[in-house]
Amino acid sequence: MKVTVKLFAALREEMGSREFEQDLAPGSTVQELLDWMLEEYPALRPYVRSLHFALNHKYVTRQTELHDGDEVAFLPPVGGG
Amino acid sequence: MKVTVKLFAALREEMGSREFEQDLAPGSTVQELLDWMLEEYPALRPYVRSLHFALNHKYVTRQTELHDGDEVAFLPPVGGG
Amino acid sequence: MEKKTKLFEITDQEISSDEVVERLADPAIGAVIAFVGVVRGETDGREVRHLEYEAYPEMAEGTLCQIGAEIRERWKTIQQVAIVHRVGHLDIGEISVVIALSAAHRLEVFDAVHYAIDRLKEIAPIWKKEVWTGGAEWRSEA
Amino acid sequence: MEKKTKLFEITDQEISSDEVVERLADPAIGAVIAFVGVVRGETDGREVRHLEYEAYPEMAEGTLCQIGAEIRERWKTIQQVAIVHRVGHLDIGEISVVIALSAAHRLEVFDAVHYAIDRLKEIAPIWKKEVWTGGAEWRSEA
Repeated sequence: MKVTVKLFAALREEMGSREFEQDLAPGSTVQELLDWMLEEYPALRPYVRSLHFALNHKYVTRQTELHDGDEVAFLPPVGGG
Repeated sequence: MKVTVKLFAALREEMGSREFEQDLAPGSTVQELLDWMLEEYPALRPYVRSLHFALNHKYVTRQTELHDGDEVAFLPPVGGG
Repeated sequence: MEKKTKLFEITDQEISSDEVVERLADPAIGAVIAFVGVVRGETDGREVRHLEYEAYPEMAEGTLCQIGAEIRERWKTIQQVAIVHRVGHLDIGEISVVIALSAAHRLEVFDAVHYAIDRLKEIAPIWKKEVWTGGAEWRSEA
Repeated sequence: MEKKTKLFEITDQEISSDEVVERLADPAIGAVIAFVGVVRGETDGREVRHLEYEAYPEMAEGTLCQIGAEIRERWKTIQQVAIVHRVGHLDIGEISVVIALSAAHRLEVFDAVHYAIDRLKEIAPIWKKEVWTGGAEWRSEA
């Protein structure tokens, strides 16, 4: 299955991309997506602890299961206002 | 001595005037001015208990002594905002 | 248009909250809170047609300035205070008062603006007359 | 100009507090409180040249709407809530966010707007980058 991963702020700059598509095994969770990305992109490591995650525009936990076509966002600490 | 008396809101409407000049004995207080006006204008009576007073644009008590040329304001309960 | 710089003003002109906020302009400010009083169409279940505000302007601007001084005395982090109150005929939905406060950070601005409104209603020589179909009444919070 | 009616919006255009307050329009309202965030020229003693705000707009508008729902759930007297946040390049003194609340009376609007700002900073997917001479940094309150 395929999911779209969205990146923002410092993370977007670090990765040099706002968005990419990712192939995953069916039943993968947010945590598994993250683990896969950490192997591929070690530069992500310093951000991991402070990340939050959104699935199709709602906050979710790392244990949430993904489905084909999902939009997953990796959200560094927010700071609006 | 002469003072200027200013009236506002319900009191201005009741008295039909925004302002008038009043002759007073030297050393008169706000209370004495008020007493004099009550005799002259009984319509004032219902307002007396709730009035506040300003002398030359500052709140003062009824015991405050007046001087020639002073501007005395009779202030019904305020309600800005 | 002439740039307004008065922080405390009684005016018979329309008020804009943007314009009052601009009066606080200061490159160091970070948080501005603006309380905007809007004329209500209903009080105690009675349909209000319009309001008439009256002030003792020579005194009221000084009173508003005093409220500003009290706030800056009490909350040291408040940088600027502006209070602009309109008088005359006001229709429903029009702005009667704008109170704007600035601070480097947002802590305390809430307490300070609350205090400003309470003091305004308590000591500013400003009166409000509600006009409804068939009658009118001067209102106070006392 | 097209009338804006969105109560929760992420925009790359200039924000006006008057315009956001107008979005609340309702003849029964009496008190509106508007919190206006203004870009500061200085943080921690460092001179900021400008800010860059970034959002996840498809999510952020829903988050702002959720904050509005939380407020109306918690404070029953709050009638309307509008939150408009700007993104993109913002110069010193420009407005980054306007939070406007209306209620028939002014009680509770202070607590409610305070809550709105805290929640905005806590959950809205919006990021702020401070750019100063020779550097830049993404800032959060966490």
